[in-house]
Amino acid sequence: MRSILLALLAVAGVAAAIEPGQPINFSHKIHAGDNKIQCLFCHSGARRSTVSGIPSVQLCMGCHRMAAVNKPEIARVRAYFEKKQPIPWTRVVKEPDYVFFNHSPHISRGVRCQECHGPVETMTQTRLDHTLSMNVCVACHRQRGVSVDCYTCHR
Amino acid sequence: MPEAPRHSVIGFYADVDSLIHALELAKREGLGEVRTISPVPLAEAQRILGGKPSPVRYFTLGGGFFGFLVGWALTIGSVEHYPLIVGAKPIVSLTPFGVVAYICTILFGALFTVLGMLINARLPDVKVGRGYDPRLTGNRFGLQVICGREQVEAIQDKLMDAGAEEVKYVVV
Amino acid sequence: MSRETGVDRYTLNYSNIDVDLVRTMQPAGKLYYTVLVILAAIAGWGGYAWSVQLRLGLGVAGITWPVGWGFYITTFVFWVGIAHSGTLISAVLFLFRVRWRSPIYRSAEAVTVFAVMTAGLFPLIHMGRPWVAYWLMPYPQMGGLFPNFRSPLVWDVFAISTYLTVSVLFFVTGMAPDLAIVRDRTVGWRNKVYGLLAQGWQGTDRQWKHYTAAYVFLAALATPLVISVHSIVSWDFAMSIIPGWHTAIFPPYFVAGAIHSGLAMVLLIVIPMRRIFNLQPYITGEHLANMSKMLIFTGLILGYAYGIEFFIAWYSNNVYERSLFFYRAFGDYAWALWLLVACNVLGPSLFVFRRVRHSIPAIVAISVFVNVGMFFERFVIIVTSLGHSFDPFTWKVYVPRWPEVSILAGSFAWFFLLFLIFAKLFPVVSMWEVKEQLPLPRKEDTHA
Amino acid sequence: MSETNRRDFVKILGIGSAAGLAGCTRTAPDTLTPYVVPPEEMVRGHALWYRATCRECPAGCGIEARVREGRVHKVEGNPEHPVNGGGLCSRGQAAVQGLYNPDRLRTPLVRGAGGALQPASWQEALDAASALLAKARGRKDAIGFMTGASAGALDDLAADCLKAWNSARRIRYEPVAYDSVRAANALCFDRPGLPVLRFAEARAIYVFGADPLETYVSPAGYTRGITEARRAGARMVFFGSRLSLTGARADEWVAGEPGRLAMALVRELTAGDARFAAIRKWAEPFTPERAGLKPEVAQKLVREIRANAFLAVAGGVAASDLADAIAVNLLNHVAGAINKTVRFDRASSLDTVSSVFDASGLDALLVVDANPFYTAPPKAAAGGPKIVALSSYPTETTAAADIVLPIHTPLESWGDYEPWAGIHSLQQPAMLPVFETRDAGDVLLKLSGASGEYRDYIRARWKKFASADFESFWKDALKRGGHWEDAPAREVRLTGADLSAQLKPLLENASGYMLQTYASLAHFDGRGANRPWLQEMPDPLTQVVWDSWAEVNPDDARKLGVKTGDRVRLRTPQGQLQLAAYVYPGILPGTVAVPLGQGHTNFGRYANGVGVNAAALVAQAPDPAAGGVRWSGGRVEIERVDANGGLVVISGHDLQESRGIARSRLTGAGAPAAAEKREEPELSIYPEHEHKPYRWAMAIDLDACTGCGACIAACYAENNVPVVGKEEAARGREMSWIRLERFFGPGETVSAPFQVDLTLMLCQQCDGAPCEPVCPVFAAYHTQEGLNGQIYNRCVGTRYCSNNCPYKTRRFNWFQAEWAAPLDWQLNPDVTARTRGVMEKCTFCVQRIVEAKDRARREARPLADGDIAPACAQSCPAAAIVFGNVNDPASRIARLQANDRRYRALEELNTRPAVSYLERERRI
Repeated sequence: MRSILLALLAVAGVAAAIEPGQPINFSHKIHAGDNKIQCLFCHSGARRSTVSGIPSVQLCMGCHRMAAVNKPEIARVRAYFEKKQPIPWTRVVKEPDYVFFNHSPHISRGVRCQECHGPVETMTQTRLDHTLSMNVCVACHRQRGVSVDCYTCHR
Repeated sequence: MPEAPRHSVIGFYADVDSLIHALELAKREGLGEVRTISPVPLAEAQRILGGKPSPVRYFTLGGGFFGFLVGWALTIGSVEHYPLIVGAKPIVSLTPFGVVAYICTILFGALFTVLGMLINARLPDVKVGRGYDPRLTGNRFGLQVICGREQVEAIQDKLMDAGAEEVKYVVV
Repeated sequence: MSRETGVDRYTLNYSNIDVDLVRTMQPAGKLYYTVLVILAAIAGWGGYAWSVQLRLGLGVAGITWPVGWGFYITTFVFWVGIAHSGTLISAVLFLFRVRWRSPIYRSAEAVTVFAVMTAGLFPLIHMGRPWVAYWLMPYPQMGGLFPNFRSPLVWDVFAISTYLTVSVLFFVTGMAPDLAIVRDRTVGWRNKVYGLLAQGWQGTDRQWKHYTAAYVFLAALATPLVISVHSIVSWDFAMSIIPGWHTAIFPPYFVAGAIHSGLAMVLLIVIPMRRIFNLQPYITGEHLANMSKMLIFTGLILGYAYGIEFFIAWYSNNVYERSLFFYRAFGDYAWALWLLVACNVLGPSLFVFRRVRHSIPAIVAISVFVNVGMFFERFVIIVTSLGHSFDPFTWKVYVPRWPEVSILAGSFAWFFLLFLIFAKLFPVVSMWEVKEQLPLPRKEDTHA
Repeated sequence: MSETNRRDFVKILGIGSAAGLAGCTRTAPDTLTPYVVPPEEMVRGHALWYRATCRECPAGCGIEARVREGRVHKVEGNPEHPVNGGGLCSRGQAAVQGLYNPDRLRTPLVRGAGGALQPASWQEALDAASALLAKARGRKDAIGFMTGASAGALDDLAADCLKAWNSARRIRYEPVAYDSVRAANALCFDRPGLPVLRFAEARAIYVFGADPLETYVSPAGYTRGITEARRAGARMVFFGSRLSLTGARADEWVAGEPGRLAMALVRELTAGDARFAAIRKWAEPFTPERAGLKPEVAQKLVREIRANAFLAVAGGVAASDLADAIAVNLLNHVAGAINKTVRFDRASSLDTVSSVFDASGLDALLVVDANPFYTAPPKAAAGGPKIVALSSYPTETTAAADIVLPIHTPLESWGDYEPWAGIHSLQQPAMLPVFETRDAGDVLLKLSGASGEYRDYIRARWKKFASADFESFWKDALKRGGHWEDAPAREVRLTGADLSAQLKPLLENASGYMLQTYASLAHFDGRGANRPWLQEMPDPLTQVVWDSWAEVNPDDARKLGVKTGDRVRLRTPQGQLQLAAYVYPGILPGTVAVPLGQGHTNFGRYANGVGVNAAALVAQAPDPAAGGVRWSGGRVEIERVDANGGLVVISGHDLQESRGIARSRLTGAGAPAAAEKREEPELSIYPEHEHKPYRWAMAIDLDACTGCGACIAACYAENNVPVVGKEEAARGREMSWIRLERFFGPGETVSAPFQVDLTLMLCQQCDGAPCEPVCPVFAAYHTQEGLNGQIYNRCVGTRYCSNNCPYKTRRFNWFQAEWAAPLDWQLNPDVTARTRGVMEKCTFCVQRIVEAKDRARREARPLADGDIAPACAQSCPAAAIVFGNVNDPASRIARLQANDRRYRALEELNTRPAVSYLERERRI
């Protein structure tokens, strides 16, 4: 039933604003909004790879050895690091398997992260308030005069 | 606004000759608005009643023409919007698109024809039942004269004289 | 008896036409429901087979590489073909003022509508992903992509849906005055239902005027469809490059074949129907004989087409064509080829004998043969060409498996089921048109 | 590079990638798992390559494993490796299916009180094994240590172990051990080993029953050499009673008994030559007539031998008699090939192996990664040795073992291997173990009582190769894949011993049917049988899948009343088998040939019960002459049983029917002049569309293609092509994107001289593609770069494209493809796994094109010729497939398209394919 509902939402083009529960109460607003940390600082893969990547716990600890060490959420991050366990983040953005999106050419041509991901820097809890449907991709590609050949994204 | 009830007389005839006779009489004497009700189309009656040929033909023509344009617009527009090469053929391949245009011509022609018929014949007719007699789809021919209330008796007599088996007063 | 109208004008009159035909719509007996249940069971079995196929994948069927089309497309073409005689009888013969069409055209048109409805299922059944079949509809899809209007399959979508639309319009329009008759001869809920369906038909001069005009134009629009729909279906094959498919003769060949099988199917439907409903005065031996004569004609066209195919294959000196036609005649499916020649050409040519075309058992037998033959004609065209194309390494024999056979049987049951339901709910003979074929009641007649 | 890091990261990796295409659940939550500490060299989404050594056969080819997100997805040849130089055969490609084999042993097994093998913990199993060994150690030589060919650290370790266990019973068992060749070399040249064959330098290559293009010693390397020689104009002649795949690639087939034919040539060559008086005397009885050699053919061959650098190769499974090998040695000798093209500079790792083994008097037998009981089932006698088997898979040997220890597959292990003396090839784990298995070396170290890790053991051993700083040497060796030393030239001389007695068997005529077994191209001696790709790839000559068969000559078949697919019974003194017959015109009357490698009883779901084990027909005892198993040459009785052989033959028809699909031309002196090439103008009523900036095309050199099928396996691996199994394959539903099409010839009948034509059929990427316009939804369309695109997620499955494809290269997903876990780990994350109901086909590896363009863009340079190699082209040991951009006139592909051998399949249909073929040459 739930999947039918979701499918209906997807068909209707409604951005299903799912706010999944996360293991750590991470706020993009604090990091990218208030503290103006560049997206690529943590998601460095976006510049050189297909996937933007989720930062390693080590990277989190790089700052949080010093910053905000007393916050309970940071203590939880530290616990993961010390136990050498990865943080099981819940995925927010997912393309179907037959879509081969590659971050690096988009970043290198100056597409802003927000154009697809929405105003993440304002979100205390990350959500997808944007449909990433093919219409969106194709419209932007057309507008910028980029190839809309099928093989651009499907293989 | 509901239409005001109108009065009418129906004459029932067992044969076409009597009906035609009565029809000619009604026309000649200008008894009022007349119409025939018959189980089969009657070319003779149509001729006497006169009037222009059915405008359904223009609906057919218009529908066909519209479909033809829709076919071309759909096919050419779609490939102009998302041009993909297939089989070394040009993006706008007129020959195959002609097939689609042809089919659209027929489709819209037929749809408009039926639409034209419904509009012109005032169908579906919700008023059926009042003043209607089942015999008239069977083996009797009817002549209906719409008239003022005061004329009813006179017309009834005239239709009987013209050979009607029976006359009936109905409010339509 | 008139050779011209076929209708028995000495026994029929305006009154008993209504009585006879409304009687056919009386509550049915045990036999009717028994047949109905049997047909529903067979159709249900076909539906079950389809559900298995949907659940597990097309692999449960026998179609395979390189024979990607097998029984399903054969059956599709078969049913589209069956549809054609209905339109031919109802529209083309109408335009040509062939008077004997009147009593049979209603059944023929019903055959058309139900056959197209049956045929329309098969593209869905044979598809790998029927749940995305709506992508063939002409609307802008993901990223503004439309279907490919260069593909004969999209033409098919257009042609078949247009054909269904026009046939239904013609069928329903033609039935309106008769529904009014039924409305006027029934009481209670039936009166209400038929009243609703009759749309307020009264038979006024205004109604008749626009109605007859529309009837002519619908017939005129349906007439090219008789030619074009099966031409387009034949282009599914002729537009490809496969030997045995890529040939210019296909459109006329397919149209003739379609009418051939359609007439045979109408005969098969009409003969038991007139017996059960006691409609012999309406559909007389003369009608059956006239249709039999048409079968001679279409059979001869087919015979010519078969011959010319082989001749061209030989005359072209094209290695692929020659090899394929040699294979058709002497290869794995040679039995099917010779069977279809016997059924489609030799069988109907027996109708040149008056005795044969006036013998009901002979007509039934030959009609059955024609339908078997026409099924195998499409089968041979589709399967041998795919299984024996350019690269000998890929040659393969196709054998249908149980889902295909079940769905084929189910499609027949489904078709007859629809017709059976129709025959009980609607007048199977067009009353107003038969009346029209009778001489109008004149003064002398009534006084006589 | 830090190995510890690499080992750690996989532990913390959790991103699955394989799911169907049907996913409409983009909003459904899913887990993302980052690294705790990211491995230095790894970027998610980028592939890493680790070099290692292929251990699927004793050849020891260099490989590189492509790793994405910590998983090996594909194995390719190491271009720097001296053995194979970049190509890799199908068996090597299928190594990943060994790694991810769903039937791998997951826990140690110990034979319990009830007599059945029961799962045990590692500790229990190791304790049990130690106890067993400790007990057996009491008596000298009571412990046997068996491996396959194993030159390298494992050999050293075996020696250490045996020393610790007070034994000297070292067994190196290889069912295919070339005993006759080695024995002949010992007799003739006093060198009991295999020669180094320098095919590349030969211009007349005579093959006597051997199969250097299939399984013989080092097939990928030999293929490279033979291709090089052919490109320089070499001619190849095959002598034998059965036309093997190698024979099919030869320019000429001289049918007959190979040893006799070789001696006939020796006789003709030595006529009147005083230098070879003794040999001439031995050769005297071998008149050409007696060998079945026409005098004019003999004269032509003699002229050719005299005029060219010559190389003859003997032996293998199909001709395993000592006399054959001696005859070929003599031929090489009189033709002057010894020390030139046939050299003894390097010893082979196979020099020390044997095809028979002796386990008598052992109390315990340790079997490491070998399966002796498949070929030589254990005698039922009680009191045999207790067996400790170290194996990655259940095998016939583990079934008979008392303790089974699951070990890493080569792709997970450390190791080294020295296929030829001085060629030290390294093995390193490309990923963390899939299961709770252990490195065989580590287990052995433990059992021998030594401390430390096997990796350190290897490093210690390698210290001696390093000239200076070991760490940088080691790093370099890992990067290169090994360490290669030059070998000094070592000359050999004919010993001069009288060999007439050894040659005598060649004069004997036996009656009845002769049994010839041969190593299967796909499964070799049986070790590839549990790889589903290899089962599903048709045998190139018979086009049979998932089975074994008995080849019989058409005349014999008529006599026996046998048709292809009938079941026949083969009977030898050793045993009998029932299997399907295959009527093969390429086998002489009186010969029955059966491939080895099938008929497993305990080798996992893909191998068990498939075909029959031909080893059961052959005495697994040393042949008195050669000292090894005499795989071929024995007598066999054959009779028809019934029609239910259950054979699945993929090929629909054996003849080309004048379609010119696999073309060849006669060249050389006396060849008819090549027909004037008709340049057909490319006609179209439509204007040409533009191809920019690239136009991709492929050329397949049929003269180089050997039909080995490496490309097919590579394609399976790269493109997530599913395996369908025998039943569905019988219905024509195999999914391979490349077909190896085999036609018999010549011409329209199978007549003398019988020939086999091979071609590769893959999507021809037509410019005027018939498949494209018929697709109702644009799932098939054309890219600007000349690719014939197929978008799986757009496909609705009408199959019209496949119907309209003249090449029938499209494959339909009749069912949802399934990969038994963990085979799905192998799936390439760059390629969509197709769902049921959609069409698929070769894409020219578009993911590699995109990736290469991406890389070039990142490196801000234009794409260079050779940057892109589709999986098939990359894997081809013969480099027969060339891919490139024809818009660049300097590219290799553009030059090949101007070659006068170039043709395109079914050109007259005006489909204008992007795939060109180069006609094969048959040199006369």
